[in-house]
Amino acid sequence: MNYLNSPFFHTYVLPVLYGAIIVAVLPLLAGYIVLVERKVMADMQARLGPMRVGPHGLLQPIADALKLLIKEDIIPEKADRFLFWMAPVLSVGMALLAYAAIPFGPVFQVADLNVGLLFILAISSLGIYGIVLGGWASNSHYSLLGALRSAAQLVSYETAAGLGIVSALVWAGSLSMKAIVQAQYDRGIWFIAYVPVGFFIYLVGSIAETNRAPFDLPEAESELVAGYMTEYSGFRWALYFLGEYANMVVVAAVATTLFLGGWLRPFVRYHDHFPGTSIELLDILPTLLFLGAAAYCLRLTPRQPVKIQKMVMAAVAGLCVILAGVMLAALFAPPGVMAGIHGAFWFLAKVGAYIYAFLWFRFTFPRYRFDQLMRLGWRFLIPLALINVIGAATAIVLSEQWGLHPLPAALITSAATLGVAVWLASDGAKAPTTTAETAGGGD
Amino acid sequence: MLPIENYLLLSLLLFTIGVIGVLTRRNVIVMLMSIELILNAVNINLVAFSRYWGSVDGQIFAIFVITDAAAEAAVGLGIILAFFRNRETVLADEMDMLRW
Amino acid sequence: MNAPLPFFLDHIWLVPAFPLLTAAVMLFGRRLKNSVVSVLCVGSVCLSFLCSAGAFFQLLSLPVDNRVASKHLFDWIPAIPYHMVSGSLAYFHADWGFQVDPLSGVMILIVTGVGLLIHFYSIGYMGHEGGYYRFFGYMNLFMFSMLMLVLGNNLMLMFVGWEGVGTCSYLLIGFYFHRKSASDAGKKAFIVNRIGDAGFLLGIFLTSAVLGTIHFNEIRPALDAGHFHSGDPLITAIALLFFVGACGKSAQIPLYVWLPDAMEGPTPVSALIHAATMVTAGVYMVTRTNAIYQLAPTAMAVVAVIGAATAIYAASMGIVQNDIKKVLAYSTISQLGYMFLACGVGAFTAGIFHLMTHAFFKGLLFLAAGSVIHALSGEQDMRKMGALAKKIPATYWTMLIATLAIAGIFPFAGFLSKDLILGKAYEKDFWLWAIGYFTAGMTAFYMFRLVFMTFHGQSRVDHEVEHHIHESPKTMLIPLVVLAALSITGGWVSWPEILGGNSRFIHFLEPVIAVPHEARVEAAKGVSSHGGELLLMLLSEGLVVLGILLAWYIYIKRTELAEKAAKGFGGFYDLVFHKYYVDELYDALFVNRAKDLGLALGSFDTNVIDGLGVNGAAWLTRFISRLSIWWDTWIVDGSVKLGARIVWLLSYPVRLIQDGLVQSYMLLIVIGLVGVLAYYFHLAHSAVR
Amino acid sequence: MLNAALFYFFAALAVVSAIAMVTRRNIVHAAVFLITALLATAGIFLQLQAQFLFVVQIILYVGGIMVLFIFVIMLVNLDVSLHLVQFNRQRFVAGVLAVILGVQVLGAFWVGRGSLKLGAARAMEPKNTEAVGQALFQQYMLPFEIASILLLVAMIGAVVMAKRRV
Repeated sequence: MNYLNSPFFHTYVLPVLYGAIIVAVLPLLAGYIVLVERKVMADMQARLGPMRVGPHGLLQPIADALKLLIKEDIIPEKADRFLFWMAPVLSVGMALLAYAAIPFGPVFQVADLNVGLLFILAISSLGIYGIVLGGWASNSHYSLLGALRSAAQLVSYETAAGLGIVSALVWAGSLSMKAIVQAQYDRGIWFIAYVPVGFFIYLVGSIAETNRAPFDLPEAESELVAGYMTEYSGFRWALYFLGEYANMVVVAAVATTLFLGGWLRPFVRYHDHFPGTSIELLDILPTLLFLGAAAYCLRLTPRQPVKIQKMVMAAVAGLCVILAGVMLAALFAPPGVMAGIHGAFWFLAKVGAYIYAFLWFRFTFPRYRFDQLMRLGWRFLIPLALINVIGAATAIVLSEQWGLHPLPAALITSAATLGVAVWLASDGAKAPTTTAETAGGGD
Repeated sequence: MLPIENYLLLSLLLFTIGVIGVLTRRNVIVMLMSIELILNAVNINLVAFSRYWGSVDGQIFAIFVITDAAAEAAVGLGIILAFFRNRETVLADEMDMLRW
Repeated sequence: MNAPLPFFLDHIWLVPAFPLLTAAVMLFGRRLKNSVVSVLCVGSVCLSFLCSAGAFFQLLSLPVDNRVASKHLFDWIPAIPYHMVSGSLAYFHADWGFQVDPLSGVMILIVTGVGLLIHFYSIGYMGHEGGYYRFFGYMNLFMFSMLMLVLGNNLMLMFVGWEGVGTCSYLLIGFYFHRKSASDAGKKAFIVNRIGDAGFLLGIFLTSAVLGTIHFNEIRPALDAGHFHSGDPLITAIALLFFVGACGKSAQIPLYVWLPDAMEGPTPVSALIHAATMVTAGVYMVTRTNAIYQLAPTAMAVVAVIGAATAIYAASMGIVQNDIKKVLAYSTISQLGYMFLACGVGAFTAGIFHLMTHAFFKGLLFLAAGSVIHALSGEQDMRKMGALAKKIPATYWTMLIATLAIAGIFPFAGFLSKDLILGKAYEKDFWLWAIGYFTAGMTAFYMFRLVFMTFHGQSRVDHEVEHHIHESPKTMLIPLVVLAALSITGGWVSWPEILGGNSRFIHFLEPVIAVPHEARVEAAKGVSSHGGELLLMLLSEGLVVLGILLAWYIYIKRTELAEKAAKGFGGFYDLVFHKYYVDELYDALFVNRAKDLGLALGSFDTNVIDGLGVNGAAWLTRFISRLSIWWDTWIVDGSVKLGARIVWLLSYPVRLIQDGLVQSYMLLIVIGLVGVLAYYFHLAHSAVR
Repeated sequence: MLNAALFYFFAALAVVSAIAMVTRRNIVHAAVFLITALLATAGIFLQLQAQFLFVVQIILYVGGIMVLFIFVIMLVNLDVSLHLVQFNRQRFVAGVLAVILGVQVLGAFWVGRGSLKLGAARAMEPKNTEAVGQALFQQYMLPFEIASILLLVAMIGAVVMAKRRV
């Protein structure tokens, strides 16, 4: 117990431990995100989705991972072996490296850099190399074009997303992730309320950065087979896949931290306690959620056609009950532990919601044309983001210099920014599509 | 704390390598990259001195140098693109249209 | 003549002006319709005829002792000082001036009158020919030139007209230039005339050299002032040279050869130029310069002999010709011989008189012959004619009248003029008279031979020609009638005293003739022997009738006799028939020699002038240019290039630096940097020490 | 101790990859090695406690400029260029001269070794980013603006240059 408080433990052991956990869990997480994606897609398309492997295809990710791992590893003859080998590793490595600065909770963070946010941006910007070099190394026209497209796309939307982030940063006043969340705690409100436009910009930008529909030009099957991944197969392809989903988690985490209040639970300033205890009322929420889930599963159990499925469904219900128990038990643990567990829960919940939005968009919107993509990025998002930053700064000046309450000030500026957005949209609609040539000179 | 000579030597090495690259490589893009390397060497010096003087001015200048590098890269690469479009080459010793 | 001249004399220049004007217009005649052309040209000639008539009658109105109207238009050659033979200074000057005196007055009347008739005739005759405007343009130009010749008051102006008529004659003989014979004939006429013109020109020069003037009205005073005695060699030379010119123009031996060929031209041309007017220019010129001739008895003798010889010679050839126009041509030559005979015996007035009557009847003969040819649609050979009297009566009667006139039947015009000449000749020399007398008989013979072969006997006309024989149109007949009347009455203007007349025409011309003293004595003596003169007339009449009867006997009564006669004469016939081979002789003597000379000159030109001179010069130039090219290339340019090369070489190291490669420039920068640092170390080292 | 280890690690990485960058035949490899060198430089910045500059180095240099480089390389890359001679005629002279230059600078260090009396490095204040921001927006405002104008001009120039029909 003494050892747990020693600085050596906090400085060297814990980060390594957290890192190990992340590296171990992330592939599983990515696999289940894929499963969820397929399920959600099936649901939205009135299908069932994977049902064979395990009940409701719960074991599908495992099977896919096994298949990919044992598949033959093909390297094209004319490929640049060194880079061909390096590219996927780079993309995955950079994605994983970004997790170092992500606070999954008040304690669950590898390293709290005082430039954490910029660090994450920098690392994720390095992710481009994974794509570009891989596309070039595989020495194929499809790959190269995909790579060039993604390079142009990423460079363009990084700017927009970064400016969207800045608008939140000016409210946070720090680059350290912890400090940002702390700032939201202090203000008692999520920054999405202050800079909704910035959140929207970051949302779009992050979708584009992760090459997800409707911005999945680099791997547009109908045009480029599979884009930069055309020549990849088996394990390397799995690495790319892993990197992509890891990136999704990263951008989701950044959005959560900046706009959605990080690990904070809703209504953090509401401090009523259960009578006689030091337990706040709202801290019961996770337990209730898990219990509800368990009840839902139990209700589904009898409808399962096969016996084994009944059993598995029951098992899931049991798992939910166990988790509910954990949440409940946490309430009685020492505050650090409790905050860690609950924070992780809320954080992951918000990340899940954000990723769900990603899936939602993917199944809702048709794919953009490249010049439309570029026009949107350069002629709509970036100017709007600049205006938005100015608006946020104006709001801060209003609130801090002139004593106006921050919320109305932010709302006013946001409204003004939205007006600008409307004007820009109409203008961008009219404008000729020459920007694509300039920015995406690749194709 | 490390003596500053280490940083100076490092930057000197990088600088020399960069100079060699600029002077000897035929590929214009490699020349530009070597120039970037030289600027980096300079940056190392600046940051090291700012560290040792305990003031951020050196870093400011490093930032300006990076800005300059960005501008130089953008324009230089644009020129290379235009030239390649017209001459189908990126070799420096084939760009001798300014001769006499 | 300080008294103001009457209008027509004062504006005598109008007479040649009208034809000149229309000739100039005819340059653009291709655009004009034939009717317009006829109206213009004939009208202009008609106007000039009226003017000349007016001028003539105003001349008659002048006092007899001073019937000379000189009109000075403008100076041509102002005054060129030179030394005469006699050594004294003189000024050669010629001007455009016209002199109207009885001689030129008569001449312009003849020229414009006959010319007018022939123009009128040409309207019908040339109506179907191409180049209508061209023909009339030439004709008008000829009228102008002839009038200049006649009216000119000095030899130079006369020479202008002289050459002008020669040119027009050439142009009109070669009117059918697409026929080689026509163009050859034109050239022949032109060249032969050149010989005579050369003589004439020399004569003009010699005149100005000897007399110091070329104006007619100054010649006689100059002669008187020069105290030239008769037979002066210089004067004789002048006279002979003039006569050479006259021979050329008037077709006398030995220069007659061009006239028969000149018949290639259209018939009106033959009538106007080669019968009536131009060929008589020689006679006119001799008459105009009679003052000189009368001081040169030798020349006069030469003129007389040549005239007589030409007369009988041409007549002999006329007998055997079968081409109707050729016959007329030889008769023209022989008549011209008569005129020169007259001049040669001093009867200049008789010559002019015969000139006038000859103009009438010979013009008429030609026009009638033209009418015949026209009727026979181009046939000229008399052997293909005959028995045309009924078919074309008007032509026949007019032709008969003209034939009677030329044959010299009393009282036609020809009789009076010819007997006047014969009389004068008899006064001069018996043999000359004998030749003329015999010639008159031959004339009658061959002229009636022509008439009989053409109009009587049985027809020998080709059948396709036979059935469209037709009388000529009015425009052709009217001139015939008018000329016929003139042929009858033209001679009456000088009815001889012996027949109770007063030869007014002769006396009218007297003032022009310088009558030397002895001649006047002769005249007084000649008046005494009227009986002799009358006898001469009767003799010639008898001979003429004999000739006519002979012709009738041979060509009507017993046609076969013609061939017999030809056989009988044999070689002589051939000789005459081939015109004594004179053309061949001339060819052998002169033409081919001239050709050889031409070839020789041509080869000289080719080989020496072109070959040696021009090509040699060209070769030399090329050679020199080669040299200068070598010089330019190797010395001039070479030096320049050498300088450039030197600069190039010297600039080599600099150029090594300036290779345009950015990296080498960087290298230079680095070198400079290293150098600077080295210098810095040097400083530091020295500072330490 | 750890500090020194980090420095030597990064320095070695930087120098090695720099040499590789200059010598590689394949341009893309050269670019990759340059990226490595830049990352190593960034590490050295971090080791010098210039966190902001560390991030800026990565974002701007690695994430921006080098992406642009690779972009252009892929646009103009010619396979034939792989088989060409990679060094120009003056390589030996130039190399020797560059080395001489380096040696001279080294000599300069040696000559001025006495004048460099820095002693131990003073501790930077922890809030490096704020400090940089303060300096940038107060003391170095004008240069900052000039730099922004420079960037604007460079952007316009690059666009004009890279347009299809110049």
